[in-house]
Amino acid sequence: MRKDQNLGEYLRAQGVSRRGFLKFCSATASLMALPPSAIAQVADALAKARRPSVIWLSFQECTGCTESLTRSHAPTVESLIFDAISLDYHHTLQAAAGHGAEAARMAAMEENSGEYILVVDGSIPVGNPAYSTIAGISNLDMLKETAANAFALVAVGTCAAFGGIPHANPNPTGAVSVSDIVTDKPIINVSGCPPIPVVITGVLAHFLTFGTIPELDALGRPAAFFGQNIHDRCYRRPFYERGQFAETFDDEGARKGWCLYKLGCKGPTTYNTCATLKWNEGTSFPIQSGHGCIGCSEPDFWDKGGFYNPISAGMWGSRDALLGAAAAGAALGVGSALAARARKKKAQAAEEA
Amino acid sequence: MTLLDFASGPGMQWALWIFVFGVLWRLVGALFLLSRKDLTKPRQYNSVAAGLGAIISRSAPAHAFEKRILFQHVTGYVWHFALFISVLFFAPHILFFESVLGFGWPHLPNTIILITAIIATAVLITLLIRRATHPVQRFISNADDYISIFVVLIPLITGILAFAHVGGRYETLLAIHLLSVEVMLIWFPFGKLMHAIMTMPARYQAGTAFGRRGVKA
Amino acid sequence: MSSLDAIAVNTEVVTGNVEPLLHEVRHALKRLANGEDGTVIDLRSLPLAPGEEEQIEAALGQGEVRAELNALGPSLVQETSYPGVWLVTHRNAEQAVVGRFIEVTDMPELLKSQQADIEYGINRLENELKN
Amino acid sequence: MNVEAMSLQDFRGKLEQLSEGIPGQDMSDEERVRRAKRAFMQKLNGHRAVDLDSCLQCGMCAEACHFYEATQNERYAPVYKYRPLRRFYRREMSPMRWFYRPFTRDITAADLKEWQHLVYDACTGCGRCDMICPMGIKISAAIRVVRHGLAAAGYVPPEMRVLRNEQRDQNTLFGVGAEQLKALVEKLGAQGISVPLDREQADVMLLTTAVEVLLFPDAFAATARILNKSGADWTIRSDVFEAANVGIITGDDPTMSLAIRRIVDKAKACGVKTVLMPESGHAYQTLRWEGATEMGGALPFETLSIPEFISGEVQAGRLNLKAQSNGASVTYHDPCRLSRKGGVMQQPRDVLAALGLDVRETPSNQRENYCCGGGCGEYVLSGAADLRQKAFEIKRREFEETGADAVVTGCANCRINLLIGAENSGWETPVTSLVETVAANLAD
Repeated sequence: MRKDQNLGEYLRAQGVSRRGFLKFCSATASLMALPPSAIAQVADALAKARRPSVIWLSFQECTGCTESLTRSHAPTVESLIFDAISLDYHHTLQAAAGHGAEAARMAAMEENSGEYILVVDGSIPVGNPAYSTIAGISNLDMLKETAANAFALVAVGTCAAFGGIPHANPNPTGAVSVSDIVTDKPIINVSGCPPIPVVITGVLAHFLTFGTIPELDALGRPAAFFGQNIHDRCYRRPFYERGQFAETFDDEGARKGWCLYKLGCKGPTTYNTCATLKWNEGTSFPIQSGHGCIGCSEPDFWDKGGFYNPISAGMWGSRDALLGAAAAGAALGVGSALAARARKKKAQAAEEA
Repeated sequence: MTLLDFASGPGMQWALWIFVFGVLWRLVGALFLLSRKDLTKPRQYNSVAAGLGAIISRSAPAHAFEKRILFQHVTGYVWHFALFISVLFFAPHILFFESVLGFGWPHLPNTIILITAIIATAVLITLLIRRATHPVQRFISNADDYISIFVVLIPLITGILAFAHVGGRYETLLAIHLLSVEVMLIWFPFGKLMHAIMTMPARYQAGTAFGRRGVKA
Repeated sequence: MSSLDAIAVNTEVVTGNVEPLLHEVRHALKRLANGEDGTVIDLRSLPLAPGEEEQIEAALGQGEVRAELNALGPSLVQETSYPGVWLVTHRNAEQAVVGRFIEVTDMPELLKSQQADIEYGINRLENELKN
Repeated sequence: MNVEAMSLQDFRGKLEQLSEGIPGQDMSDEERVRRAKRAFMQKLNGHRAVDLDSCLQCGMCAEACHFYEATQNERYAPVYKYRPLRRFYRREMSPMRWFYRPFTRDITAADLKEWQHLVYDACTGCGRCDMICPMGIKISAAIRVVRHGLAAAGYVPPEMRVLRNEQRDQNTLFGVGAEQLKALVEKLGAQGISVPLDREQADVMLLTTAVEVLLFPDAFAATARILNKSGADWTIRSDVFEAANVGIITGDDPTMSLAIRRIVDKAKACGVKTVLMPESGHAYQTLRWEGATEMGGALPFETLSIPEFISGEVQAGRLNLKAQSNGASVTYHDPCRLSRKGGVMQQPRDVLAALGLDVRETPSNQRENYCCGGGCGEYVLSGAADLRQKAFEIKRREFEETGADAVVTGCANCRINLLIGAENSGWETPVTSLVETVAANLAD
């Protein structure tokens, strides 16, 4: 796609009919969790969309997010979106290596100054920047440098969005999220470990379509995907209402597909769209396959008292401490009673004297 | 640390500590004031049976009083049963108790819990209104009486809201619910909620005191 | 347990969303009959239990029209047994479902020849004739 | 049989003059508060502490109180009557006193003065509230502690103070001493009723009360006849015959102890096996249920109330009663100190039934019985006459509901109050005593 072409022209040139385009728009609207009534609007906008430049930086990460993305519904619709953007820098996916790669990044930054989108996956170590460097540049420096002239940032994955697993207690690298470093640019957090691939492409599609930041929730996540919790949209919710719970992973309740709340499901406190979009082309999602939600799209999900601890169970430490408090209370009770009795005796003695 | 992390972690921890500490403090402190031994010759009676008997018999007023206190009697029962069912048989609550006590018990379907919780709330509000308007109750009431009602009412309301996901995000509602329970736990030993603990010794001592005189408490 | 298949896993659960959805379709049909606009329901936006999509399909049944189109992968447009209710399934080139909609309309937009395509066709035909 | 007695009219006149010219107890406010607190502190033990810490403030106790029911005055709620004690407990004795102190108002002399009306005029200590309390709180015991505090602070109402001083200092009440008792015994002797006065040794020592000697000598005569009939080895001592204990009524510990000690010492000296209490509820309760504890050890005799004694003698076959067949009906008024505070409820009913009477129960009876309205010496307080009359009306309605021909009771105090109430309201149903009813129907 040439940079002076808009998407409509590009698709036409690719031999995509108007029908094909409308179908693409339907899928894209669905992808962005927009109501079907918005398809016409999407079609209008998409036809005129310009091709944005995207720079993708990977810091302290496991490449799971990229894996997730590249495993998304291969070629057609999402790939069209990728065709429609100019992915100018991406460690894992780019052909260039070494200085050439860095030169491509610098060139893209210069050419599209103030207009490119910076996608980040992975957290940034600030404890000691040397924990993670690229081409001799610390993650911190590279992020600051690249973010300076970006139009907006997309933090892909929980590590980039909230610090994620590197940030988990005791956080040996001093890992922080993108929003801990960059404070003067719009940042869209696409959390999840990994995020649902269509959510990543959905956010890019939004950019592509409207050239704006989608509506965000309190944690900077696109409200369209993170607006509702897993629990509210879970197909096992009726079991919760009826109080039917699997007690273990191999009991009758588990086999009957009952609610996994007691097995530590974090669905009620996790905001993501797994229950509706599902994974692997809509095949399933963790709860459907019998395991509770671990809350991977939430900050500090690794430190919420264990994946198998029910939400309502306290994270309050040992029973011994409670016994200690009881003993201390009893001791104070005895003490205060003894003191009161001593006063009583003294008063009595004083009276008799 | 999020609000929920605080509420379910250190908040709950401290609240439980203060609760247990305060309850023992007040209970032991009162009992340990000791009483002079009653040296009079009792009628034939079994002090344990009399004490335990009173714990049961005081759950219902004597026939002669029934008419005059019917409203309080009925609302009292409905309130306590609805509260206990809501608190003790809601699955997430049981999981909490299990994490504290080390054992759990069967739960009831959520729809039943929702109904009992709404009933409990409605009755408590009714009792609050009565306290504020009934000549005797209004006259004898002090801050403790109202605080004690509010610290119980708020966990009920926030619990229902959290359950129904109304009025905010679930984790916020849950955190507020937990915090309100913590406030209740902390207030418990200092205010008249303590009656829940004192009922047993108070009724027991009434039972033995009346029992030795050959009177049914 | 000799094999995983020996574990009887019951997935016949209900979200209770099927019936409300059918009611929504009913209301949409009434609006359509009154001359109001059609309605499109995105099946991907609803929490459905395994098997519930099939239940919806079965409940709607199959009607007289069934059209397949090939644009960026195959799409199936199937009129259900309730005239005016269409089930549209978009697939990509790999046959993976990329969108599933219930359309309540007298004629799905996608089946109509598109103005832009018509114009493009005219161009193409004129070019053919010139040669 | 009819022994000449003081008329009720004259007795009421005597009551009205009781406090004439009695000076108040002068004391500085600080001294009053200090003394009240000291009394509270002495009486506050584990039982009272548990009670004070249990209260729900439900206010149900008001529904059990005849004074509240009669007036609907919320200040008469029993829970409110011990409020000063609760405040003191919270500030000074409660395990959480450090926490409560800043939020709890200290008691003042003005409070004490105010509570004088609440715990003397508006409380007969009947303990009906004890029976309704869902927590089993002994409300009347807490109110009694408040009386102790007020007594220490010099706030005993003048009428009661006169009587207490008289009992403490002269060992008489209403001027009734050895002379008056001897005179009565002589009169009875003239009527052929022998009273073994002042024997040095006896199995049974009978006590009486000044009120009985003055107002109900027939009851005394009846008791003597019953004792004689049963063949008991008995006596009554002219030096120690007073069963009433104004110490416990006023909340004055030294006087209470003194009065108990007089009886106990005399009973010991006479080698008595049984001390028989006359028809006086509080006297029975004091000796039977406080005596041993007050004296610091078990007593070498048993204390019986008249209904217990009669019922026991009848059962043992030593006393035969004539069963009537005229269908006369009675209702028994349970004196609070005998019934819910003494455990004597079945015996009087058994005795009345043995007399062939149709015994009808008031709607509230036995442990839930309504107070006569002026129990435990409250009837001497002239300032509370109206209040008593209102409470009596409740009692009267209950009696009327039974349709019984007569009211029988086992306590002279109840009897006086019922008679006064009846006189004031022109109610004509006779009010009589259990002993007199029994004595009138002795068989050979």
